[in-house]
Amino acid sequence: MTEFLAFFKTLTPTGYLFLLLTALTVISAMGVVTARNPIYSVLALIATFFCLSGHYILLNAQFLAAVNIIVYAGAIMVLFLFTIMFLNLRREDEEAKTNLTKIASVIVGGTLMVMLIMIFRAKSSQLPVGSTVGFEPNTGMVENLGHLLYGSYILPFELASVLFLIAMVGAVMLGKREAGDRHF
Amino acid sequence: MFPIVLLSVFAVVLLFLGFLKSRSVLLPATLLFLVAALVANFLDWNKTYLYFNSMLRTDNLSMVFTAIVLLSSFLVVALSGSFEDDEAAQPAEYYAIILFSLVGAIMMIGYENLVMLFVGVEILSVAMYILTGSDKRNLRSNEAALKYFLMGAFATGIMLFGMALLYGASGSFTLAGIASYASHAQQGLSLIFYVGLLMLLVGLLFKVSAAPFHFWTPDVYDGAPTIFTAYMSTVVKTAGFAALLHLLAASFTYVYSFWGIILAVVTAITLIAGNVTAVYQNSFKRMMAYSSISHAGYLLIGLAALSAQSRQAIVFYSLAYSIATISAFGVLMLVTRQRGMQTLSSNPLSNESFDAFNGLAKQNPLLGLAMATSMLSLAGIPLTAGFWGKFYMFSTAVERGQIWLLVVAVLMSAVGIYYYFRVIIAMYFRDGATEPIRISPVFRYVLVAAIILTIGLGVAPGLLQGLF
Amino acid sequence: MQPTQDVLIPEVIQQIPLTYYLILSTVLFIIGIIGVLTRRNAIIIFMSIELMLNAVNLLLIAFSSYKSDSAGQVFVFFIMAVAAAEVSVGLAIIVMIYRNTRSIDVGLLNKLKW
Amino acid sequence: MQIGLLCALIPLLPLLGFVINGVGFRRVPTGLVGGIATLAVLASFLIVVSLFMSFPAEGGPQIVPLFDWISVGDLHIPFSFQIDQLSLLMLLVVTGVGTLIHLYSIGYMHHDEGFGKFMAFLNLFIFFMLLLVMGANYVIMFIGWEGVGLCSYLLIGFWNKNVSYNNAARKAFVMNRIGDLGFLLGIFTIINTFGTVEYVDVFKQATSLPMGDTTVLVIALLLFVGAMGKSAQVPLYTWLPDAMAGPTPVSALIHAATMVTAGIYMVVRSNVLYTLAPQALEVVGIIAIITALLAASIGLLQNDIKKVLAYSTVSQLGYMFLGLSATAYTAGMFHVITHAFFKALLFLGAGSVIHAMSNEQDIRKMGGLRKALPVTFITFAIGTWAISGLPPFAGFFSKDEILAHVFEHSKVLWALGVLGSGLTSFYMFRLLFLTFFGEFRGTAEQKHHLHESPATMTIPLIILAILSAVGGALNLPGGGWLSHFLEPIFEGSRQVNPEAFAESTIEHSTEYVLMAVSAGVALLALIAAYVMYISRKAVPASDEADRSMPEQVIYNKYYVDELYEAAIVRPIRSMGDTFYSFGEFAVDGLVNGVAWLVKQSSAQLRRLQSGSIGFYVFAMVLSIVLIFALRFFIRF
Repeated sequence: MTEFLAFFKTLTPTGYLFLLLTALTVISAMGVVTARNPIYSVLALIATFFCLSGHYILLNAQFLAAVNIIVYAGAIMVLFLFTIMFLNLRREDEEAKTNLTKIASVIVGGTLMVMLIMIFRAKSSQLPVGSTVGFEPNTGMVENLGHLLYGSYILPFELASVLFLIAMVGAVMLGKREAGDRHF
Repeated sequence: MFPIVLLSVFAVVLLFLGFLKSRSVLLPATLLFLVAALVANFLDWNKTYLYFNSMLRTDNLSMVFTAIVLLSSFLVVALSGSFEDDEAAQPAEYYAIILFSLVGAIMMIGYENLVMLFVGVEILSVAMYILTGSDKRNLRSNEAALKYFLMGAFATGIMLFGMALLYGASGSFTLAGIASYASHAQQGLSLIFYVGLLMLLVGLLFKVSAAPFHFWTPDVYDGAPTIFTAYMSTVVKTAGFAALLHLLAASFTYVYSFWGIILAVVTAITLIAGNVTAVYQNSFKRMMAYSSISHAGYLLIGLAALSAQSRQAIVFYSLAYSIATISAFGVLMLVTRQRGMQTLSSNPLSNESFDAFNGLAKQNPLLGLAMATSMLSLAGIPLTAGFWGKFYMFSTAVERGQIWLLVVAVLMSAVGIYYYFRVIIAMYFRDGATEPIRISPVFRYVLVAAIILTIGLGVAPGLLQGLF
Repeated sequence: MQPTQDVLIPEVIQQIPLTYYLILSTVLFIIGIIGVLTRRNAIIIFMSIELMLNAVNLLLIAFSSYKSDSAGQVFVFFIMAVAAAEVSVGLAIIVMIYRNTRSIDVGLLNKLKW
Repeated sequence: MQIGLLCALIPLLPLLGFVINGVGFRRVPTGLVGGIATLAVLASFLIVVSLFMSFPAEGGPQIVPLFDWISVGDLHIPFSFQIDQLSLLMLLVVTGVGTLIHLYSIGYMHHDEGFGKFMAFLNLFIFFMLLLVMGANYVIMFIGWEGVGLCSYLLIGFWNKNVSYNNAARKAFVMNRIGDLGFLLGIFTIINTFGTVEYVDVFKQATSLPMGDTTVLVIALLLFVGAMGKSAQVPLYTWLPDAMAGPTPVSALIHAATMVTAGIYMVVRSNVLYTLAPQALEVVGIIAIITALLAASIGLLQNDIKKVLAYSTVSQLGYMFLGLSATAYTAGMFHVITHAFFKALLFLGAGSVIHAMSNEQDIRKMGGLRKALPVTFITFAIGTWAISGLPPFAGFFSKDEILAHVFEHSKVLWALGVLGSGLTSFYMFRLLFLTFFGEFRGTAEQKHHLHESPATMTIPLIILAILSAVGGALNLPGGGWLSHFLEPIFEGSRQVNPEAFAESTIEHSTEYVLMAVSAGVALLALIAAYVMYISRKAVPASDEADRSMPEQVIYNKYYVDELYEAAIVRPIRSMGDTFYSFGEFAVDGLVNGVAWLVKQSSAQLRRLQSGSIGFYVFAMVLSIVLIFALRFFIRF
């Protein structure tokens, strides 16, 4: 405990910001899985993404922070929101899983979490921290990433377009209303 | 590399062909494209290349796997003629998605970087989610698609967590980088590395439906349209095993002592779960789903033993398994359609049960022979390709000294014979009032080719060995 | 620790051990898993999976920043791209099911069993 | 002429016959079908004879590599045939007896609508049997082994309209599978131990191992499990009597002369391994004597003419293994050969009777057939005489040689063996008397139809009868031709255990006494059968009569010999009944029990597949937790 307090004292405002963001992230993440109303879940997820973007900024990954907001919070979550609105899922129903299964799930998930944390905290899993000498602060800058993406990673980058084509064809094929189908 | 380019272009072309009024060009065009890709595949024969900053590797092993995948999809596509009669079907989209998904499969076969593996797995999986749900008005197909999608996405999450941890520990996404980190296993690796390894393994084991991560398989295979079940159970499985084999052989051989026993136990559980559960099934299609789990188990033997022969064993086994499975599903499709027309029953369950095969061999000797050959091959009876597949697999286990696993596998293959022979008994020894089923010429060629390949590889298994 | 010797290194990296990020993303990941396990609404399950993916993203960015190696961040791009594709297909499937059954409760989907 | 080509032709000719008849069985005219099939096997036989003639007397094995087959890592398996004394003998038997039975089938089956299919399957069977015998390594043997099993399955279920036929076929298949598993595991253990499956290399390496090596013991036992299945030893014997549901030529060819002796062939082939593992031989001996006695006592009371012969086959197979267990490999092989002659003869004779009786198989409805079927009667009588071990026919010499070696090995086993020989004699003569002597007991219509079979059926009978009569000359006591001929085969065994192959220690006088004893017992049994079924004209009770009151029938008809009844008939009957029920219920029960267990666990296991995504994901996460716990937290 005293160790922890000592650690607390060494922190600068950035450190406190990290702790605050962490707390916010975990709380909003829990909001996602516990909210009764799907709309609240979506909103909590968006909040989580914002917190995560904050973390990215702290980690000097500004470009990804921006992309995270634009792609995830902006595009993907809007899609979720649209679907929920269209399907009219505001009712707080159909959550009839028995408490037993819920408790069992939480216990198993919790066990996994405790195990993982114990493993990660163990001495033998510590990674050598990169020396400060060769540190490259521009790692997360768009210029750096762009070079890498269009250099070494050009092949997967191009092939990701195949994935988008599949997704596009598939989403249209599955989501299209056939003659005689209901609208929603 | 060439097949990837060709397939991507061809798939787009196919989408445009879909605008044409006539649907009848689609099937020949797709078959032509697949043959072209197959030919292009062998352009690099006997050369080893690393393309695009070591993203993709082509060597003889990867080309053989690619050829198996392309051959399987050729056979499956050839059997898919029924789309022409079906109003609701959208063959252009189906074929395009199949060709696109083959790009993913080839990425999984030839990847040298985890990014490629990840994108490849996703291309293949997303395509499969779509194809599973392609029978849009059928509730069973819908349910299968949702199950497959949710569980597949979950498994992807686990796989990604593993990749991230591996990156964290080794500082690299390339297989070579991970291998060079793992080669210091004597000095002790970070536990993070091991956690990452396990999670990545779990993610991939899910994709090849190894127990206890197999639960999605029976439901999805059962609910998906039969033609796509045939595709999933062959192409996806082959690609998955190629990916696992390459991953374990290239990166993780140094830490075999860590994962070897886990994989061996998973193998045993898979064998037992697949074979034993298949015994009680009444639906042929569902039986085939469990049988595909059990065959994943046999294939895993080669991975759990990871020896010099594993490559050869897995190549041979996947080829034998793919051919037999496709022809079995092909016969099933014909029978189901025929019975469906005769009885006018809308209940698909009764059309896919074992009883649907009663007396088949008397009216349709070719169908009976094709089905019997593939069942014998799946059961591993000598002089069929399946026997040698099992033989190779078992000898890898022997070489590793995993005798207990061998005993389990041999016992379970005996259980397997029970349910495979149910079909043969139904076809040859039961009476069923049926008129002959009309077989289109393409179907006939495919079935005959499958019979010849199965028996040919069973008589002279050395033929394939000359290839690499 | 001497915080200001090399101003180019982000403060967080100087002050917070990498393990904390590991733990944070593990916690997020597990919350996602528990969400998948406990919820029956397909969309919420799907969102929990998105949460898992974001935990991975955080982990990758943390590793990448601490090692000052850009590859991890490039990987995050790919995860985002794939997630976007997956979402479009997944939501299409969910819409399709909703059309047929008027429900997206996965507990009601048990025609395929045994 | 090239030996390689000749060897390849031997199995290829029957295969060709199969292809012609099998592919075109709707188009080949019925008249040609039988000719093609028989000629194919006959040609093989002639090639075998020419090979046999040119084979050097003291020659070592000739390996005929055909092509490189497979190589898995360090393991190379060529596709090659091995021609040596042992395989030549087996080839002669298989193709020789095979030809006769093909010929016979033309007469027996040509009315059947599936005649072409039938002949095609027979040819296929011969092909696989030849592979089994000629292969130069265990893998080829295994392929032949599985192949003959498959053909046997197809042929038992040939008249597949009847449900019980199907069940019989399935039972045969399941039991054989159990054996095959043992064989397969044995092969893999051989690969693991010796790194090769070639006979020559395996045995060369094995000779350098010490006696009683554990690995060799395991291999020998596993291989013997395979032999138990194929050669119908306790407890895997119940399929053989059931297999009689197939057409009679099939019973003669597969279930008497050739396939069921594959187990003996395998043990003789692997004699070095067995000599190295005396414990394995002891196990073989115990199982063999149990089988011989059990089957013989069941045979006492069977009323189906083919079932009697089937149990007798099981019992004779037991004798062969008994010989092997006393390292009398030559004697075992000798009995295989003579048994092939007389048992094929008996089955074909039985087929001829059934043919004449319009498919009646119950001996209670026969009787007095010797006048109507003279050729069948004489040949059948010779066969009976031979199998009973009465001089001077073949069975006497072969059985006697086995018993002499067993005597040297263990007096108890010898005594039991002699007892079994008496039982054999009794039930065989019972069969003979009930069928061919006395009054005809069938319907008038059947009586009207009685006729001698056509020449295609009687010629094989006559040839086999001659062979059964003079077959003993192959290996007369005191070092006959066969034991000299086979000597090179056992060179390896002699090296590892010279004592077992030392000159016989029994004196000639003792040997003659032994012969006299066994012949005497058989003769006594003959007389007992004669008294019971000719003098007293006893006819076994019909199934409908109450089994607990069997004496009633005899009681009402004759002057009562209560003593005789109580002392002999009843104990024998109850013994037979007990053993029969042991076989039917205990063994089958065990097999069915295992099947039931698998099915039940299947029913339970599939409940896990609950259809709920939540559960599936839960199972996944739980497994991950377990794996992590095992790998990181629990040390063991």
